[in-house]
Amino acid sequence: MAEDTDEFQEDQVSVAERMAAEALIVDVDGFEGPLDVLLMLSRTQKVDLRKISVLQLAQQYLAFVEQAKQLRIELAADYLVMAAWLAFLKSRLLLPPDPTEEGPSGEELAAHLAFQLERLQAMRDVAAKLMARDRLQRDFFARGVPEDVMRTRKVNYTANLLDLMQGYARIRTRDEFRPFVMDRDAVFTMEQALDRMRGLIGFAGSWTDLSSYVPEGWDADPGRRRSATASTFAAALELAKEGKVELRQTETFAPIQLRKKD
Amino acid sequence: MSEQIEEEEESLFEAPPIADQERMVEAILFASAEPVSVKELNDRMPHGSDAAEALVHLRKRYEGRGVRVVKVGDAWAIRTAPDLGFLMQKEVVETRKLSRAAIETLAIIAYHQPVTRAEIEEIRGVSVSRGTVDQLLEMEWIRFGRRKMTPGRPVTFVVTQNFLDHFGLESARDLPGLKELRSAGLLESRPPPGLGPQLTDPEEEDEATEGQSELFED
Amino acid sequence: MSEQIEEEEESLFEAPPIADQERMVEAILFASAEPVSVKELNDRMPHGSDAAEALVHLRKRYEGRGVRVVKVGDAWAIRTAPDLGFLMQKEVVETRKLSRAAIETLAIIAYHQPVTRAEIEEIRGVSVSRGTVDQLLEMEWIRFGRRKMTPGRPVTFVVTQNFLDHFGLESARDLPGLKELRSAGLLESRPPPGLGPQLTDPEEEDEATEGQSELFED
Repeated sequence: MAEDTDEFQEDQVSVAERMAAEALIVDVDGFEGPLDVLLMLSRTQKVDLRKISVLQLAQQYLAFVEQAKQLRIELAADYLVMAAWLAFLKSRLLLPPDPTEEGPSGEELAAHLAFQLERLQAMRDVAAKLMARDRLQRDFFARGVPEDVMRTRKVNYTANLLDLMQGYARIRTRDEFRPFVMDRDAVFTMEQALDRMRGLIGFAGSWTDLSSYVPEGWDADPGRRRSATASTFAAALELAKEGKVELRQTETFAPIQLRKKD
Repeated sequence: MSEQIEEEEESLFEAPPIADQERMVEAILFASAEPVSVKELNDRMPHGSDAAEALVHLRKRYEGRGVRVVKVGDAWAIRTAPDLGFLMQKEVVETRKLSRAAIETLAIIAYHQPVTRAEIEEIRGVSVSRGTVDQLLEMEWIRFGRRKMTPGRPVTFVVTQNFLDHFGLESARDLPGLKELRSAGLLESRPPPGLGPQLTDPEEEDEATEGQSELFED
Repeated sequence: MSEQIEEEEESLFEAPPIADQERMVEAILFASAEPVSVKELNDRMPHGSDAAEALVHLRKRYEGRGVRVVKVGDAWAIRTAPDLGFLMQKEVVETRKLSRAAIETLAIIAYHQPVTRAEIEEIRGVSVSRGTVDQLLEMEWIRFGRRKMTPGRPVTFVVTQNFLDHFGLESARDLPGLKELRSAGLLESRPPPGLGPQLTDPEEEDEATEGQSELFED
């Protein structure tokens, strides 16, 4: 008697399953991928997703794909990939584990699938909860006549003592005023150095001391020497950057040498 | 005259009484449809004002009234009490009906933020269409978060202040069921077995918490 | 929510307590884009409500608050309290350098005070626009000094305490002379002989000290 009822119930379930599967196939376009189908199928097991029988689920899914094929429904590739993966998983779950084989066990893979299904179901549940919340301009409302915030511009004029003194100096020396410029007598510019070196590097086939490029007449006065050395050095760097020369220095503060690069 | 000026300048730094500050916050919040940040309140109020304190008083004052002072991220707004929604049929703004894909994507972003497109796809088991993300971006319910420190430095998505405002949430921490999901381990990004601990490296964890706090920063 | 509506429909002729009606009016006025008439309020509120009476209470409640319940024509609205209108403005402060003309005029006044407009023009060699002087007056960096005892009794300009404060000077006498400007590298060449610093012009000296002492009187 008890057995009968059980059988009867089993029958019932399988009918329900079959109907569900048919509905799934007809509805295949409405599904959001294989995971969605799996989640749908898992509902027929009516158990906690954590305790779901992945094996049974895999069988249901494979049956679903099989039926779809019979009905000549074109299934997207990811449904078939999932079917292949589930077939692999099924074999892993059914066969005794091969100790020589590496990689995750069937149980691990099954547990992960169960986790994925549980997580997807959880996301669906909270999404529904979220959408059921009181919502702005539907259940609660913002101000109907917001007021614009006027932006006003206020200019603060300012000046410092230097501006003031420069201004005064400008007036008092108007007649002989010229913009403040550095005395350039003692300055050898980088442009000058670069011009000069471009002309000279053609002859620098072997390593030559950089200081030998400082122009004549610029080495006596310390100020002039500093300026010429600095600009020559900067020009050498520029030429190295352009790939025209190579530079080397044996140690810190040692003379810098350069030669033409071919 | 100069003395007077000095006096005025001094009083510039003396804040108005808190009762007046409360009135000012009240006026500013009433005038704005959008939430107003504490910083902006302070910027608009006289020098030395403490909008945060005034807000505590104001919020209390409106408890149980027809409108309420609500916190939205780090900003504040006045909203009608939800139980009076039935009076406001005239003001209802029909929001575009979201597709199931969009709703799920939104929920995944809200609960898993900052989350990459690949992670959303992992969870849903299906690719996320460009249109779904675009729609959510356009509604200003999600925005780009910082890039993830994983190979390819993928962009992430996080929810916005508008999202919080729309669903009446003070912060993303108040999402319904968040605690339960977390304790059930359903918010962990668990890599498929055999793929190694790629997704759960500690750097990522930092990023994740940072991302959440990011919401409350701006 | 639907339950609530049902309940209300049952109690068709029993109006909600006046406190609730007040809340309803508050919410409706807050959320409406336009002022709402008493008739419309009554239409929207549960049967038997008396919006006019609720309005009396609500209006009283908002007395002295940051927003007020006001009558607009024969309808009602919530509006910002008039004394708080300034909060609806956001001031963007921009700092700009004074124009060259203003700086020069200011410098002349500082070095030569008390000085008339004609004298400023003579020193600058160009006419001084009204706007420049007004700007400096408005900034409270210069003010009118006493009239000069010359024909026409022209007004003079002197610098203010504000000016000294801004430039960190104890008195206008602390302004560096031409010689110091030159040694500081602010002047390139020597002034032509005879055009020496006019500050020490004996004729002007009396006036100058007088004018300067005036500065510290008030």
